[in-house]
Amino acid sequence: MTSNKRQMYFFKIISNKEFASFFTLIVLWILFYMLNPSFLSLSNLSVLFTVIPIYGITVLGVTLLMIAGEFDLSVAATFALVPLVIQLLMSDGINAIAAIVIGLLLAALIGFLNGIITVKTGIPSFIVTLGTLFVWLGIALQISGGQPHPFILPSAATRILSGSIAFNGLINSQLIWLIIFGVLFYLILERHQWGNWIYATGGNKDAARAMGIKVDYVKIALFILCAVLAGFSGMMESALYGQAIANQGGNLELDSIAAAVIGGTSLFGGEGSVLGGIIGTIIIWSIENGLILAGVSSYVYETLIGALIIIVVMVHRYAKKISKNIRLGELNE
Amino acid sequence: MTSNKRQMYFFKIISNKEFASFFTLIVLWILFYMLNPSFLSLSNLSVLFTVIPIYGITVLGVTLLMIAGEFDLSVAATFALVPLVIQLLMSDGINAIAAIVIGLLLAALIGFLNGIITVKTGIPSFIVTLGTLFVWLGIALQISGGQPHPFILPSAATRILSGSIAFNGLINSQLIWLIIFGVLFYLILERHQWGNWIYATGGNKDAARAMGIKVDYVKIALFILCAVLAGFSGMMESALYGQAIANQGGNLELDSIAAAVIGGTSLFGGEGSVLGGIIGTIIIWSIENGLILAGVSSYVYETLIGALIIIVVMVHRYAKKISKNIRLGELNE
Amino acid sequence: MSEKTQPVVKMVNIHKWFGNLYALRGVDLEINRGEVIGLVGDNGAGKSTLMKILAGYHKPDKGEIYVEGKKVEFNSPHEAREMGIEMMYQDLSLINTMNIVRNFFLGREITGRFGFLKFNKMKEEVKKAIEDIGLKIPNLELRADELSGGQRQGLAFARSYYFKKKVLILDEPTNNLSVKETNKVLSFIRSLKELNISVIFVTHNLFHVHEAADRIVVISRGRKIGDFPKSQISVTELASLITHGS
Amino acid sequence: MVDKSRRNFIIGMAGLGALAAAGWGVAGWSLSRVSGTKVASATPAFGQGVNIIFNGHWGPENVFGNVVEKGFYDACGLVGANCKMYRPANGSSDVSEIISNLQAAINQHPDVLIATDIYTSVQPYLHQASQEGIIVILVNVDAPTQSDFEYTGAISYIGQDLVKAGYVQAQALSKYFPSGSHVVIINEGPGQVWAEQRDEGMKEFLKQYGCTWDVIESSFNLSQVASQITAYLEANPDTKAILSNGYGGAVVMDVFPKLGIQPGQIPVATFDITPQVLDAILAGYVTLTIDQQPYLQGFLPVIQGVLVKKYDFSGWNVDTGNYVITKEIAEKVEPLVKEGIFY
Ligand SMILES: Nc1ncnc2c1ncn2[C@@H]1O[C@H](COP(=O)(O)OP(=O)(O)OP(=O)(O)O)[C@@H](O)[C@H]1O
Ligand SMILES: Nc1ncnc2c1ncn2[C@@H]1O[C@H](COP(=O)(O)OP(=O)(O)OP(=O)(O)O)[C@@H](O)[C@H]1O
Ligand SMILES: [Mg+2]
Ligand SMILES: [Mg+2]
Repeated sequence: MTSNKRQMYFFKIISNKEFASFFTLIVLWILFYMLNPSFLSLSNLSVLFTVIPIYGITVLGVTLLMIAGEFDLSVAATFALVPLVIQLLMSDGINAIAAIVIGLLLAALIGFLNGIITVKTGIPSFIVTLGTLFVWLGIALQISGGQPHPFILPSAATRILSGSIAFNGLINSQLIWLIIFGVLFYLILERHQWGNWIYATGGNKDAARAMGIKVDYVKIALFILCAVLAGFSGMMESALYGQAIANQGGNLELDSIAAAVIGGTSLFGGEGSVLGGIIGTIIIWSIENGLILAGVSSYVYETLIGALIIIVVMVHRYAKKISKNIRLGELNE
Repeated sequence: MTSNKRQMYFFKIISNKEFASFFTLIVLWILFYMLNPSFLSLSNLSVLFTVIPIYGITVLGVTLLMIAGEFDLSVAATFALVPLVIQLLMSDGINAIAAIVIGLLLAALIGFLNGIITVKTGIPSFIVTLGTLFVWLGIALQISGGQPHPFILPSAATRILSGSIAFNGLINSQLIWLIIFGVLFYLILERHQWGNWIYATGGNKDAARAMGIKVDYVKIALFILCAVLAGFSGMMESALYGQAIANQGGNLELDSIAAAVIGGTSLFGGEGSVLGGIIGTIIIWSIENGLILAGVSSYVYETLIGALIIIVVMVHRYAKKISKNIRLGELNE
Repeated sequence: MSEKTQPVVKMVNIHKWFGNLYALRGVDLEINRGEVIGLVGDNGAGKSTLMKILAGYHKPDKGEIYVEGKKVEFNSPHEAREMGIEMMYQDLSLINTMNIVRNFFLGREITGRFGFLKFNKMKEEVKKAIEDIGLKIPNLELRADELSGGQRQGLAFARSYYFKKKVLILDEPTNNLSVKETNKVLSFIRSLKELNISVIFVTHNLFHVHEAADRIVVISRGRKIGDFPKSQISVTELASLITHGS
Repeated sequence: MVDKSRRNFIIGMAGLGALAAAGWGVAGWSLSRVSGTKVASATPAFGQGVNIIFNGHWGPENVFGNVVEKGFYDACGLVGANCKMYRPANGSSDVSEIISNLQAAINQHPDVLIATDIYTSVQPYLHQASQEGIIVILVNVDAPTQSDFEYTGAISYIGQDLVKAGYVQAQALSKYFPSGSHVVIINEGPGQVWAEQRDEGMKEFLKQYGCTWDVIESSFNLSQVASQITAYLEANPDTKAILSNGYGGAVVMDVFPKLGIQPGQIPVATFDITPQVLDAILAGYVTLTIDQQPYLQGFLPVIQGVLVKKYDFSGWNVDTGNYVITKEIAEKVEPLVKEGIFY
């Protein structure tokens, strides 16, 4: 019976763990396309995919950390501080590669401090990283004097970090990096023992510890990873625009959490996925573009952004439930 | 043996549940006093206590809601929208009292919608209220045209909401309101059955439900309370400065959570106290004042704010641990 | 039909799905006044789910519940309690962040005027209830997550026993208890007969159930596969029924 | 099988519907109220068919940006041009958002692109736009150097010279305090170009005037400004003047009475003219404010853009800034502030 087979195939797609995220994104994009067909034009998509991969990399780190049950608000500061430090070092005559390495080491240090304070004092990481957000932002302001600085890497380095490759810039270095990191973290999270540990740490810390997992190490490692990724993507943004400035992190501290949650990551740890994080990022950063193209006036679109966030998450949950039911039903037979 | 008696008395103070918050505040204030004695001058304290009670009222609502395990980021929008609507109604010739009542009813509606969406869809309230934050902020922008509007209540109403009473304004109407709400919520939370339900809802929703508590009602009621308090305090701020403007909520969405957490409220629900919320508010809003008085230069103090947040929470946790150990030890004898 | 013969609770053709997971596939259960029913079955058979439906925690997707002959529909555990059905949950339903006294009276606080709590009265009652079952807890200010496994179990049992009315459901009440306390719990169950209170006793310990129950109901994969007066089945027969499913 | 999730989904949607209804109710009602204030379109044919996009850097909550937007749409209504204003949700702090919007604007191929040179990193995109034949007009924030300006290909700049405005403000206020005094600068936008450049101008004048100063890093949050000013004056009673690089200085009206300072005893200068600044000037607490006439920054580029598009005129620069508003002028423009034309 081919119809039955086709149906099964269809069920298989729906029951996939990542179906819900995709479905939500597609619904949203179709909506924006109907409002203004140029939303899906090559030139607009290439605008979207110039910036989104950069934030996507930060969100990946935040997602992993949130799966392990912790937050990092300080990404907004790391995102700004790392390129500023690199710029400072280069202007002191230090070789660009060395400067980049030092910058990323600084990011690792920031992450390590977040982690060690959280783990050792037991203060919620939300507060610890709120504190370090201010600390490092203050330092970024001090070293930059509050001014934007030109950020000029050797052109090869710039091209590796952020350069157009094909299709009018739709395929670009940022996207390649995102894909590399995405695949890597997908493998770690879903197919490697480390992934198991990460989920366990966020799902139930005490139980994970009882099972012999060094939850403190897992957390500290993820804090470091998250900060390094934030620093790396900050560097990418600076390379892209040729400028480093203390406030370039914008509202990244909240936006990255929102992106992760929209992609299905739990605020309480233990749940989430790499693809969800990426799709959450795409959703959050295409809402504004879509609304602008739809010609909505600026006050109304603030309202619509809010409404869309809720609707998107609702659609996502609903799709997830259906997908899960089909998955369970299958196993039940 | 009097020395023993005195010691017991001392122990009793330390073992009080609220000791840790007080202790932290006092440590911080002594620090600021040492940096610049005018920190504790009458005129400085009266400036501090002009604004702090206003935010304190919002934080009380947020604290209660967080104890029940939910967040409300939309307070920043409610804080701005309610006075704007009141102003609008009054400029249409509606009586001030009626306008205030309608404004607060609107706040209740906002809270109700937050609650019903959270409870019925199961979307984390962090995301729901992030969405409604934008929704209502957008509406505040639309009705105000983005402009500040003069907010002039009848002088009696203004005086009731925000007027100096004694000691150069140290004792003022805002403070009286805060004390009234503080005592009321303290009684509810610690001595009333409702308090029991609130703690249970946040501590373990499923168990609370199994024990016959209508957790959904509890949550919705608290969402409404939180929004009404935010609207009320927004009205107070507008009355104080004679102006209503869409961005007057500032960073209240995060600051109020930070204040609650600094005062010992758990991000995961089930723990927290009224006095903690108030003291958290005082701490957050006096750090900046204290640093300015200390003569800290420009960019450095962003860094110091961050560092102090972490230190303050560390001191708080340490004091709490000591206090608890003494409490348990005493009872054990 | 006389008062005597009418079952106090009757569950008819109960079905429950969790999404697409078919947990209960049409279960009937009758509970007579003053009767002790032992409910046994494999892990995941659906015992707890059935009991949670009776206690109003879940709503059945299909099926009816009658209490004293009257059809009822519970929208919350609160409503089941009002009808005299009290349950001790398998997960104990304790709030980790609250102390013992607050946990004990959760949802049924002893209050004075305007709903304010009477702490001293509550403390006395808890102390009595806990001592009754021979449990030792050094102080009532401890939070639930600061108790040992047995203390938690004892507290949850003491609570449901304290509030018993018509029907008392005990979902694995003796799990973490010491021998002494287990025996106490079993003797409590038997003593409820005199008070004309029905008990449903869910357990995996077939000796306990054989010792305490009047009637034994066996559930397997969401269906009832056996319902015997205790005298008609031995422990070994019971064991093979559960393991082989027929 | 009764799936509760579907019911809840519907209830959630209904909740959202209620939310939308409430929102639209409030908004619609308020819009119906203000409809009378719209500028009537006198000769709608004049700019018909001209497409104009304004890419601003002000978040939707930025009042200044709102006045610019009003001027922009009023002018568009007047000439009948096809107008859209893009504003970033996160405000000027989000470089990437501003640039993405700018790129989206260029992709629409408007006839006229009005933009702010908020960061040097937007210049390549402005360059691209003018290369593609779009008429580019800079407003509010000028290109920092002449060569930058030429690179963008803009035909003109309409707005305030920020450094100069800071200088003018300090100079205007210097009539009210002796040289060599200690003064305090309230920086309401730390790290932001408009703020830092105004500060630069102020400092330049203060140096010439032999003053010493401190800078307080603040924000637009009025209560924060209030507590900072109080704290600072407590700690530094020798302060002789307050220079605010935004409108926050107006809170002195609330702060001075508490500190026992008479109006005018410590001269205060601010930027822009919000209702509060207006009140404070009228009450004598604020001595003067520098207005850059944001309404003109929205209005004029539309007129210019349409003229250039239709008749191939060259562009012309307009300095809208440096309007020193003292008490006498304030009394005159009072009703216009309430209308959202002066700010
Ligand atoms: N909330 C839930 N969501 C989804 N599935 C559930 C839920 N509760 C129970 N189940 C499933 O329903 C089935 C029956 O579970 P139930 O708890 O009733 O078993 P049980 O007979 O009490 O087993 P045990 O002896 O192990 O306690 C199991 O397969 C379980 O996975
Ligand atoms: N996390 C904790 N915090 C405070 N007190 C605790 C904690 N865990 C256990 N206790 C206390 O320590 C004592 C011993 O507890 P423990 O869990 O080791 O008992 P146990 O011998 O395992 O008992 P059971 O047989 O009931 O499981 C108890 O009085 C308990 O209240
Ligand atoms: Mg069970
Ligand atoms: Mg044990």
